[in-house]
Amino acid sequence: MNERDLLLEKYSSRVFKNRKSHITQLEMSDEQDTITANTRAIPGIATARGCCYAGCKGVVVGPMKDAVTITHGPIGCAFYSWGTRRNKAKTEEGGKNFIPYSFCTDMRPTDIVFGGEKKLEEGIDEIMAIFNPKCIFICSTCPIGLIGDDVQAVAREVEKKYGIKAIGFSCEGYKGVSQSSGHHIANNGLMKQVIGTGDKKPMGKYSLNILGEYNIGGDGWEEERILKKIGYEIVSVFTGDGSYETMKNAHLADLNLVMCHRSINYVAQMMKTKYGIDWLKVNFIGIGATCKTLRMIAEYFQDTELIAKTEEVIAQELEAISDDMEYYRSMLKGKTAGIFTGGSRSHHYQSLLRDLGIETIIAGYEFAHRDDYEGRDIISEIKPDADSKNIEEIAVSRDEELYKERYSGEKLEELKEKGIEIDTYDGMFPDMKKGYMVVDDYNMFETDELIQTMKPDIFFSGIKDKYSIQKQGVVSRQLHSYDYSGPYAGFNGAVIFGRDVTMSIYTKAWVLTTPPWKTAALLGGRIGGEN
Amino acid sequence: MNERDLLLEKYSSRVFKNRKSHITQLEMSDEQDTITANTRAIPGIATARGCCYAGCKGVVVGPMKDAVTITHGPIGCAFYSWGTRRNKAKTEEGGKNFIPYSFCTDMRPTDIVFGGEKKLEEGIDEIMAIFNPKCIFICSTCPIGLIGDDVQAVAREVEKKYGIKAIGFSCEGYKGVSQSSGHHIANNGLMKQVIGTGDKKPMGKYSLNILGEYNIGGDGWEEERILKKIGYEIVSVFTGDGSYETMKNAHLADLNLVMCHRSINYVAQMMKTKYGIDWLKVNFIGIGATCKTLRMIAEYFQDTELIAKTEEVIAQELEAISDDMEYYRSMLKGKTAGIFTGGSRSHHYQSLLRDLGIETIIAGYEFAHRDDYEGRDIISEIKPDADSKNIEEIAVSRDEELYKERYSGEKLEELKEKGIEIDTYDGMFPDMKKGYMVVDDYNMFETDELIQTMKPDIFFSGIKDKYSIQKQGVVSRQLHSYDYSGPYAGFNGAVIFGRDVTMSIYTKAWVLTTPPWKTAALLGGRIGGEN
Amino acid sequence: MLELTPKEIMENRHITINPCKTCEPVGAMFCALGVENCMPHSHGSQGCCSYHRTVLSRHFKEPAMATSSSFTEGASVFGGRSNLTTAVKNIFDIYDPDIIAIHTTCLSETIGDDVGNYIMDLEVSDDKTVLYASTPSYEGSHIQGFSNMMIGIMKYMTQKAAVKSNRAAIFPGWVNPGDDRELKRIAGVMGVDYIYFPDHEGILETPMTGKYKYFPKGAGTSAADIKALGTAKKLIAMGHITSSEPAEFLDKQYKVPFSLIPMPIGVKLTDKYVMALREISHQEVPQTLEDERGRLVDLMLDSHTYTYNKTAAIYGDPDIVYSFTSLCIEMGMIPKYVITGTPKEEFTRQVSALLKEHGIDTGKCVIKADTDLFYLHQLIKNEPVDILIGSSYGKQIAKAENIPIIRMGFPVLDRYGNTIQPTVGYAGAIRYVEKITCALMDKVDAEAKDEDFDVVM
Amino acid sequence: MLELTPKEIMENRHITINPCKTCEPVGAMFCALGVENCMPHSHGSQGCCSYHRTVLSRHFKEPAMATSSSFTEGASVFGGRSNLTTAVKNIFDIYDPDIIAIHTTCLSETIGDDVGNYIMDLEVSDDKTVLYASTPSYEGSHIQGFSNMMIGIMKYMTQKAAVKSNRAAIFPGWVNPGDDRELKRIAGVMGVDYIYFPDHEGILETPMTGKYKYFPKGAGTSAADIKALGTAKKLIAMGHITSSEPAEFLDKQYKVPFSLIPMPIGVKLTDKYVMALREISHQEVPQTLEDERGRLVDLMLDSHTYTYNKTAAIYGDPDIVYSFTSLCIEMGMIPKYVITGTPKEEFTRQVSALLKEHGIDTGKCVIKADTDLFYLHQLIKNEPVDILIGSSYGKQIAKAENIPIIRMGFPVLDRYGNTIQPTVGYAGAIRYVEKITCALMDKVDAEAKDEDFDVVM
Repeated sequence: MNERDLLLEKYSSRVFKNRKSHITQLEMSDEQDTITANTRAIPGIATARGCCYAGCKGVVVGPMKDAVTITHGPIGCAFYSWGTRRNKAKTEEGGKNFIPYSFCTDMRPTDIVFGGEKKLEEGIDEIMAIFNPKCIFICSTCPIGLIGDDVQAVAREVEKKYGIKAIGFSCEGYKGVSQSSGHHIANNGLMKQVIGTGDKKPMGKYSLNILGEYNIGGDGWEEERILKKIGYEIVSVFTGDGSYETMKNAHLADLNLVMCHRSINYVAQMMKTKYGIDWLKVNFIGIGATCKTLRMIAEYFQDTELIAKTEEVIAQELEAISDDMEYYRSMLKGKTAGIFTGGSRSHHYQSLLRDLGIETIIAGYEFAHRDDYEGRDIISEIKPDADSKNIEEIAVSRDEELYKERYSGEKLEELKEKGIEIDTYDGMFPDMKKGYMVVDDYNMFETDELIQTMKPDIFFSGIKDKYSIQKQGVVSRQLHSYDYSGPYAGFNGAVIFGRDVTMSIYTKAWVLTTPPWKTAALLGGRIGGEN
Repeated sequence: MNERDLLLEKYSSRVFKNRKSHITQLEMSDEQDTITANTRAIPGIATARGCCYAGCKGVVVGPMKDAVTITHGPIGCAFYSWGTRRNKAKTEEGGKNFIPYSFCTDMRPTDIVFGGEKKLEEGIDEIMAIFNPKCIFICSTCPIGLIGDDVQAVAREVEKKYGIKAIGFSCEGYKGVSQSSGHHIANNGLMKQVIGTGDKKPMGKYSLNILGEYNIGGDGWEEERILKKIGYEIVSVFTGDGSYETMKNAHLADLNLVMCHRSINYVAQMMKTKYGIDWLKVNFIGIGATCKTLRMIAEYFQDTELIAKTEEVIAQELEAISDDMEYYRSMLKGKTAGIFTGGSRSHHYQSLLRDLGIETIIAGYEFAHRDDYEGRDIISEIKPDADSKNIEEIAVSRDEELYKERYSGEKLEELKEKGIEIDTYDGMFPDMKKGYMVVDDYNMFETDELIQTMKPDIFFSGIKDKYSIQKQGVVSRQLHSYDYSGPYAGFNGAVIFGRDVTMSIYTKAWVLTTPPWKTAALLGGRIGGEN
Repeated sequence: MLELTPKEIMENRHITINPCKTCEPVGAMFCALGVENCMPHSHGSQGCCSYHRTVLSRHFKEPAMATSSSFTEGASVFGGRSNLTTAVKNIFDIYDPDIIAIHTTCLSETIGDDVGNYIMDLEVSDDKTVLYASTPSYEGSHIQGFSNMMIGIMKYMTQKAAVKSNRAAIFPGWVNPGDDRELKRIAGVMGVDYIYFPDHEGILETPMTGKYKYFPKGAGTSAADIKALGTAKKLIAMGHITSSEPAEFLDKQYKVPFSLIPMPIGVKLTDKYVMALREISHQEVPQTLEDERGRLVDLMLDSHTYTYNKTAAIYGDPDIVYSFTSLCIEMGMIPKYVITGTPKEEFTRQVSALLKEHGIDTGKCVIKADTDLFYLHQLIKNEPVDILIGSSYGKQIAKAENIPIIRMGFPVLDRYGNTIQPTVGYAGAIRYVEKITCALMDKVDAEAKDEDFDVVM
Repeated sequence: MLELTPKEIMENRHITINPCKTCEPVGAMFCALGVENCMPHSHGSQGCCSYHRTVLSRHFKEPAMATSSSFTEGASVFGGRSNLTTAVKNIFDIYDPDIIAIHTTCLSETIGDDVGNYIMDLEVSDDKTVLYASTPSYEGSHIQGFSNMMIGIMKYMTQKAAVKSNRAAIFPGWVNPGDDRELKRIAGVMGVDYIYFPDHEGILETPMTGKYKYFPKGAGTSAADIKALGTAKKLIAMGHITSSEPAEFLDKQYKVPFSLIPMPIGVKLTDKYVMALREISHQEVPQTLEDERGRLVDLMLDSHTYTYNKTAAIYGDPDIVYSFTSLCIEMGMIPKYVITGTPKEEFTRQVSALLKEHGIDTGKCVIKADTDLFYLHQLIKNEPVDILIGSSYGKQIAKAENIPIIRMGFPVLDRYGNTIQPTVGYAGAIRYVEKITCALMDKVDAEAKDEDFDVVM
């Protein structure tokens, strides 16, 4: 029996039926490995998933620093999403930065009974009086839609009254099956109401947006550092250290880089459709991945000078970190890892771990879709279900004024032939090996079981799993918050990651777990006392 | 039986015989109250006294910031006298400040056996190489004289070798009966080798030295603040925040103010003899005392403008503090205090306490002489004993070149008639009342007993007594270190003192002393358990 | 940091900015974790459960086990019965607790899910219990949720008995596991035999052993003890806001008389706890405990010069804020701003009474319930304080205004080791007097000019 | 602060600058204070006694009772016999202890006072004891003085007995009263019946009661216990430098076998203590103690990211520095500078061995005995560290170099509350892991740019 079967056999038939298609031990045979994803979590199973609000407010719109994001609902959701995600944001010179703040309508029973729109409006008047922001986002929590509050209508009124941008998001927690629905709702809103509304053209020769980079631990800054060193201009980042002011002009960039495929691939696709901007799925996690990413970008622009500069920067950067990386590799080579994260990281970090000599033998996503595992080719095969149908799909069409293609379709095909992965993504499976375990919508029980059977040396997950893994004697690091370290992206980030993993694996306290009296028998004498 | 008799009757006859003349309950009758002082402490009695080294290094020369003071002996004394006395010192612009450092020859058995001079010399060479000070003091601890080390000779060699000032002090701990001998030895050295060696004349119209001000908690700075505001120039302070550089020129000042009579009155007297400088016993502790002091100084100079300026400053200062003082007085009026300190403070603070409405009903000195209690008039009556004879008395004579009298003898008498207390000091007794207790060379037992019989509301003493007093439920504050507060001198100091005393008397924890179960009986039921 | 916060205070603000409370369900989850072999279950969207487990794990640095009904749009429209039924089956199958303690959420409350009815219809084996408490997120705060779950558990599990037992009951209120240990230790030395509910000792502080168990063995209030609560001869309930409703429930249902006392923090409030225990056991206070107390008082006296008249902003949950206010007063400090986000006006009355009892001019203090940290920050911008005492979220204010912060209460997300040591009792106060004094003295040292820098203090 | 200290290090310096030790007599005084109804007496100038009482009071914030022979010039020339005779009479008259424990000073040693002879000639009633120890200030350090007084007391009071008792003996070494309580508690839960010597519990930490006693009742090692030390079946002696000579004395004189173990600070060293106790009682370690240990290990793992590879300068007395070095290593820290002023080369060897045992490159560390804080500061100026761990005198360096300082050992003159709480045992380590981690995290917070400032850590 392989590890998958061992795990599944512990389930009752009811659970077994559901979970079996979410757990794949890769065969890598002629028949392609498949997985079920983006379906409902089983009630009571201790899924790691969060909700739609967490995806919309927590992930996508929360990081936009010059916007006031109001949580419309009872206090809890505003509290939990306050300062907890490490989406770092620098205050711009003379600019306003609302990241350290939490705004909430803090609804009470009367608001639930009689509706909360008035309280929301009063709150916005107060926010305007106190802070005078240029942009306000309203994020709904569970009860809002049910009691009939219309946050979009309120937002429209605000725009009229104050002449600012205001967007209402109906991202009630129960929508969809995971955070993924929240990303979608957020991105739809931004696509419809922000992107394309500015007219500030980039000054540089080549300009980029980074999509799906939330600047956790400063990852985005390390990416920007490298890209700027090569000579690119960054127009906008979605949405780490991002802003309403820059996102308005995102449609004027030359190329979109997609970091987190899961949370934002459709925005890239819509911008391609509407504005003609190509996109590249990139990965700045890992030395190899970063080099590959940088080369692809340079090659995309077909500029020999740019390509040369890219190689120069890569050489410099590699030189600066090679001693450190070699040291950490010497410490970590041959170890195995498991990674359970929300979206793309469970794939991205495999590159970096491999750079350090660590194989990722277990990987799983909280809220991915099948394409994140199997590649975009299978998107057409995915059938919408009741839950996904509840999430609005927006359709965009070419903006005749702003649409601008860099390359003809033919030329694009030619570039793709050369290995530049334009407008595509292969998913996680191809980078893994036979026998490795992939789990969709993982839960606490499966984590525990797989640790026992697969025995990874280190497990990367989130805070909810961290301590139960650690109690089992397995090194556990958070890949959501980086355990308050970072950045892990790019060249410098790889070194920091190497250091952190080495630290946690080699920390002295591990050997203290078993008290000496467990191994040294009492010689002679009676056994008495409390035990 | 009065409280004195109650106390003394608890002693064995042997101890009684000694202590009875050190304990005076003031009669204030026609016959003058007297006391025995500056005699040996009884072995085993838990005296509060320290030693000669503590008086020389700890009190007098230690505070001179631009000098390196080396403790020559085993490590202990250097350790205990390091950073523990709060003689504050500001680093002069471009100057060197050795106050935070402790230097010691750290003698070992071989040094005791074979002599420590060589180690001392090597140490000084090292100090010169590392710090290059302009002045070095060498303070001997107990074994030095006994093993035959000649610190004066070493100092002379150093002066020759390096062209700096170096003074050796034979202040071995056992010399004399208390710190007082150390003050004397220190002051003799400074008188002989420092004062009068400089030639930098004061610039101001009226210039002063402050003698016996060690700047504990910044007292000296508050005094300087007030005096400078009036227009005086301060030439030198002995020795709080003092320096070799300024003390050299002390003989060029117009008037000596004597703050701590005990530790330095003979220096004032010698400077009168040698340089013709008059001295005033002053007291900056207390509002009334400070005003009186300032007025006397101004009147001494017989300058109407100065007198007017003095009154102006006094008025300003009083105005600034009157609300605070009134408040603290309202909190403290009617309380009684005891004060046991080393020297003059047990007198000085009675003024300040009286300003606050507190009567000092117990007062005592560790190391005073009879004149500190009874006034200078009785100095001639004091007979030298074996211990005091061991301390060098130096004789000075008029320096014909530098001697300069401001006033003729007649004129001085005239000024004295007017109430300017030139070259004199009345001691502590006259400021106290009938029935109050005065104790010389107090000890732990007497402190405890007097607290029980006299029941003061607050007791001022040092750290050795502080906690035993406090455990008895009596507020206890340190008047050596000011409990790490201060300054207490001058106008601002009076407010700080008022605040501190109020704080300690009214601190909430006092009422928590007795647990409620001590007063609330157990109703019904059994009494069981551990008790 | 927080430089957009203006000094001018807007009266009667409707928008909450930087909250000083969170929602009921997390309190219910925390409470249920203090019961042996019990799985807390969140009946609502799975995000709630995820958020609550996260904040508990971040505070305790421990796994916080719980499950969710994982509502989707369908459940929100048609009701959560089916989700709950499935969840209960799955939980028993996979995690095998003895008890499932369900709490509701704003979602299930808004749609009117009748959880009481749902669980009555469940088939549950005799040795298993499924119970629930209503914890609508839009009411009260996490503190109310904790109380509600206590009542919920008692409602379902506590049984009537003909005779009273010789045991007392103790409700500690919302405390850390280190506090549970200390409260039980004190009860033990006072000779009281007790049922302690809820009990997180050994649960949200499991030792590192190399093994992980969903439900730590022998830890948490046992089902038998909960069952027997109604037979208790006397109840000591701690924390007026947290424990009064559970205490009243037990009194009303089972005629268990109770002493409602503040959280025993500092000298006087710990005295109250000891006196309440003494009244039960009729045993004199042992010398060892009296000595602990004496050492604490001694420490307060020794260090009073560094704390006297120092102003503090104390914020957080109402009961712990009340008790820390008392501790600060004992240390001679002035509790200048005393703030909770929990909307209970009793808090304001109680704290005011405490201040008045100690002769502190309440006119110079601001005591406010149902408010937020934005307001506290504005107060501080108008008149600063010497120290902040409260949860981790105050650190933003601490940084902005350069004020030392002492972390206490819930949640402390950014420091390690506090939850396994006591805050309550004489021992807890010794720890906090040390912490507070040390923080104030560190500031003295940091700001001292070289010439004012003292080695002895 | 200390800006005159140059970076360049002078090798083989003779002058001691900013010492990291003090003299023998204070150690003797401290030791004698740990005996019931015992008056420590300083045979020398009265300044010694005054200084020692002062530093003890400043460290413990407690009265430190002691008397002096009050030498004057005469005594220094003719010998101190008469002073001592008078002193002994006066002490019994006024303070009425059962025991007078005399220690010598550099003065009485230099003049060659034969105290042993003097006291043999004293008339002392049968229920009183006068004993002495030689503690020349120019040898060793205060640590040696402590050991010498232990031996002195045993020499005079311990008696031979025909049969061994069933009790063990415990020598805690130089620890605080809070440590005494913890060490005895652990011995108690391990089922060991013991004589504990010396014992400062309840002495240099007397509770505030409104009454002051020269000799707190029932506190300190009793005369009967000291007398019976020779009958102990086994001795656990803690601190290699402090306790080895007293342990060897007891073994040599009375054939009491001993385990010499390091001061039990941190996990492994406390394990050694527990194992030594287990060997005596043959009792298994109770779950409660194992759980304490497990919580400590858990805490270390939880917080390791803030301590790993952080460099520490650890300075002070040799045994506690050794044991804190072990604790720091367990926390993943690098003990970069490990310094004592006490002139014992064993220290260097032991610490080096400890570092090597843990695979730490001693080439990157400086381990030095018989040195001073001036040297430590110079080392730091050349290569800084992340944290200072030691006595209050390090605060000057801390301020000069902007490095956080954790106070431990002797003397701590400028903080309150530490001496009544444990440093030893699992509980002590939990306290110190919290303190060290917190100090390092405070620095992270203080230096964080606004955008890097984390609420969750």
